[in-house]
Amino acid sequence: MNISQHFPILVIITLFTGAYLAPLAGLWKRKLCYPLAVLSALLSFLFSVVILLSVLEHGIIRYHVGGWEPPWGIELLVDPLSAFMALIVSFIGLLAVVYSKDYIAGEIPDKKLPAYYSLLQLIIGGMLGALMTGDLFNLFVMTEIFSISAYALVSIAQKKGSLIASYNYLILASVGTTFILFSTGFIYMVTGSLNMVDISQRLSALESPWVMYNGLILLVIGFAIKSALFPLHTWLPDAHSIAPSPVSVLLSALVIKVGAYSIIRSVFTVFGPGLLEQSGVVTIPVTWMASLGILLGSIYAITQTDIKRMLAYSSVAHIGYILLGIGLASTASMTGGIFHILNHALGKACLFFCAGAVLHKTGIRNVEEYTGLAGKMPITMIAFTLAAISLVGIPPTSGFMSKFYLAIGAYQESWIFLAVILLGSLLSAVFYFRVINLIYFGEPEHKSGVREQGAEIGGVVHRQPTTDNRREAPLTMLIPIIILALGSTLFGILVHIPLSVVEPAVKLLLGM
Amino acid sequence: MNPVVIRTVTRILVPFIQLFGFYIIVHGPVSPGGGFQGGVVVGASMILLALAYGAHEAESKVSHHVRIAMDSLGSLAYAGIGLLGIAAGGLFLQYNIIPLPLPPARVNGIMIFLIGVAIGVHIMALVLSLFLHTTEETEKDD
Amino acid sequence: MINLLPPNLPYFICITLLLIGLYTMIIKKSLIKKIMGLNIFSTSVFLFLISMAYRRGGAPPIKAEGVELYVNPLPHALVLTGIVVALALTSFALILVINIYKEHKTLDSEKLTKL
Amino acid sequence: MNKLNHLLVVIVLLAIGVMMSIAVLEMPEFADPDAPIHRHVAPRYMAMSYQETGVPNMVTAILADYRGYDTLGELTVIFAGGVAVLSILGGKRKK
Repeated sequence: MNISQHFPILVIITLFTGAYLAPLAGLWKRKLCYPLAVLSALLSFLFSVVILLSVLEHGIIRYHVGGWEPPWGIELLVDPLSAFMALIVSFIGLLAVVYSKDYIAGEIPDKKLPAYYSLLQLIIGGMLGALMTGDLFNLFVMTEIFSISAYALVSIAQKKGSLIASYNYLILASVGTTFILFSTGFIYMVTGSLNMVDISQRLSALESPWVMYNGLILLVIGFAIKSALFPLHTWLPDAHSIAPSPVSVLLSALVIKVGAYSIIRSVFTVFGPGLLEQSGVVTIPVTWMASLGILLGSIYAITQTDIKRMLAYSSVAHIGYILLGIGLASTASMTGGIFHILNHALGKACLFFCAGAVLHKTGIRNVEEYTGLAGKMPITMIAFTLAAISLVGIPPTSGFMSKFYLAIGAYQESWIFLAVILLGSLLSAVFYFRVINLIYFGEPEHKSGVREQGAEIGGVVHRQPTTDNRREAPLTMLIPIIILALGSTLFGILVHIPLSVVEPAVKLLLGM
Repeated sequence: MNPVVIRTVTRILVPFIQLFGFYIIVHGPVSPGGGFQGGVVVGASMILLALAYGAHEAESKVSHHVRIAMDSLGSLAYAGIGLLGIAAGGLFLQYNIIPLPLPPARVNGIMIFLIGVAIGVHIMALVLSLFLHTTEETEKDD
Repeated sequence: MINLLPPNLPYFICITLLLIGLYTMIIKKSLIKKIMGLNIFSTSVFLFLISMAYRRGGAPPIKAEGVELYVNPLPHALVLTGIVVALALTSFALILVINIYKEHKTLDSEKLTKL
Repeated sequence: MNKLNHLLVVIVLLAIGVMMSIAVLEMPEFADPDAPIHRHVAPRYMAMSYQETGVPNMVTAILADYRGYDTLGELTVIFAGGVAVLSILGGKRKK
């Protein structure tokens, strides 16, 4: 019996075990927490690479936990989409853990380190669990794991306002999770099953559609709150901007994507390709809300002066692109939407890492003070520029490719969505190029006074400005930045690599 | 108010509550109950102790470090039992493949029992932790 | 008398509870009341799951001699999980509220958003 | 919260309530022994759980064996809750 058969579960259990060990290690030696966390994140990253390769080679993996066959036990279901997402999650999770070492030392007291690393592993493990599972109730449990860790991580640094941000996030998101549980109840009521594949078979045999619609609507509302779909995004800007930067990366690049993934799962797997016409009940509103989110998220982002808030609002817009692609439910738009999950994850993670590096080194949060940073932190700023260009969607980068597919899909449906995508890109160009312009061509003036003020925004004076000007962030922070910036550029040229995963995933989802 | 009555009653009651909690944990497989419920009952008995005698009394019985260790070890034990299934050549959390000299259903029963105990250990430490930390926070404020 | 009631009355009660909980969470300003609303809300879901498990003439789901018909045990297991999840959420929310009160000396959500 | 917002919230909530009520009217009757939930997955637990797991309490059998992975997740949720509480408390700053 081959050990690689167990990787779908080990990828999750490794992180959970690491999380259980972290407080224990913290009792003995606090320094041990970091290497342990890196080790478990690295292991789960390697596992997910193997999973992706074997899924592409042998097709869908099904793992029956406990040896009980599906409708009775819990089944892990790994198809190309979940393997693709799992690779993104474990990779960026690994980078965030690596990045944490130097960054977090200045943010939170030493005493909290075990709790921090434990929660970090729980959030990644919970997301991986939510991606791998093929059981509706298990999806709820895993969603709850990464949500609770997310609430705690938002407030861990105890800056001014972080507790309230965490509270608001908790209240709104737990409405979402409770809706998910309620809809699980509805679906269980009429099908008698909790396994996704089994449900989809039994639902298509159902005569009365109302229970099904109700279940679908509640499920999608629940996950829409998790993924910050436009009118339900109110928790996002505060939570994402106040959290420590590695956590912002996890929240902005991954957690909302897992919400979007769960929407895909509920529409296309739980309700199945057979009911695709009827799932217009949710996909049409989702499409329109996503379009609104693209425009309004970008407009809000333009008005922000805090860099992390700006990035957070930009996430609202980008989740709009992803859900627009999913809502249109054609081959091209789905390809674009799922490909955009990768691009936004790489780009937004890189931007948040860069913002964190700047915050760590100089204490600057305000966009206006980015003037002339190119001279001081050249590598970070080049990475920032590359990632921003990718998110705007300018040709050589990977962001262009996904928006290209999205635009094709949108054009097939209606010119309105095409206009929304183009306008959204234009608006995002406005605020990203403003920052880039300041970085490279801004006049460095009235430095010290404004800088103190900028450091005050986060509630704590972050770090006194260093006297030597040419200083990059430490290596543990620089390496993730460089990797991500290269990734978001190279995948635009080597576009066939991600597409070789995305295309089979889309085919499978649309039942072709 | 004179706490003598409360303290005396507490001193008499706590052992019985704990006994009942352990009963619920170990009888989980055959009667209503299980690790969660029993763990909460045992934790509640320690909370009663803290209410009557002050937080330091409960703290001295089960210190912060012990609670964290119980939390972690309880969870680790569960994951470890799951991994036993893989080690024995089966699937994660597959009990009946674990090589014990007993019929498979008995092995399942034993593992379910062990899991109940692991959960119980975890929960009793956690409930007490939640209570003590909350009160500690509010006391500091005064 | 009992026949006049709609057959799915327990489910309607759950929905009413759910609406009450949601209303409390959205409208009430006190942070503590919002947590109470959350608990009412999640309890309504547990009630829903438990009531769907019942079947006429079903015995409690513990194996006994000569009993063939039990109520459905699966929702009970789900509800146990759900309750524990709600416990974790509530405890964390309460700790947050304690800390918010210590920092801002108020629990009014409208005053807190102005800060 | 002004009047208009209040009204909006009530309307949205009523819409959710009406939607759910329609669904409930179409659901199998309460306590109906022939409802899908009593016919599809559950019978196996009732008939076989004692032979398969050696535990008379079916809820425990489901919790710890058939759906043991859920329970591991549940334990992890409460573990996360405990660590979350610790993370707020440890090393707070003094004013």
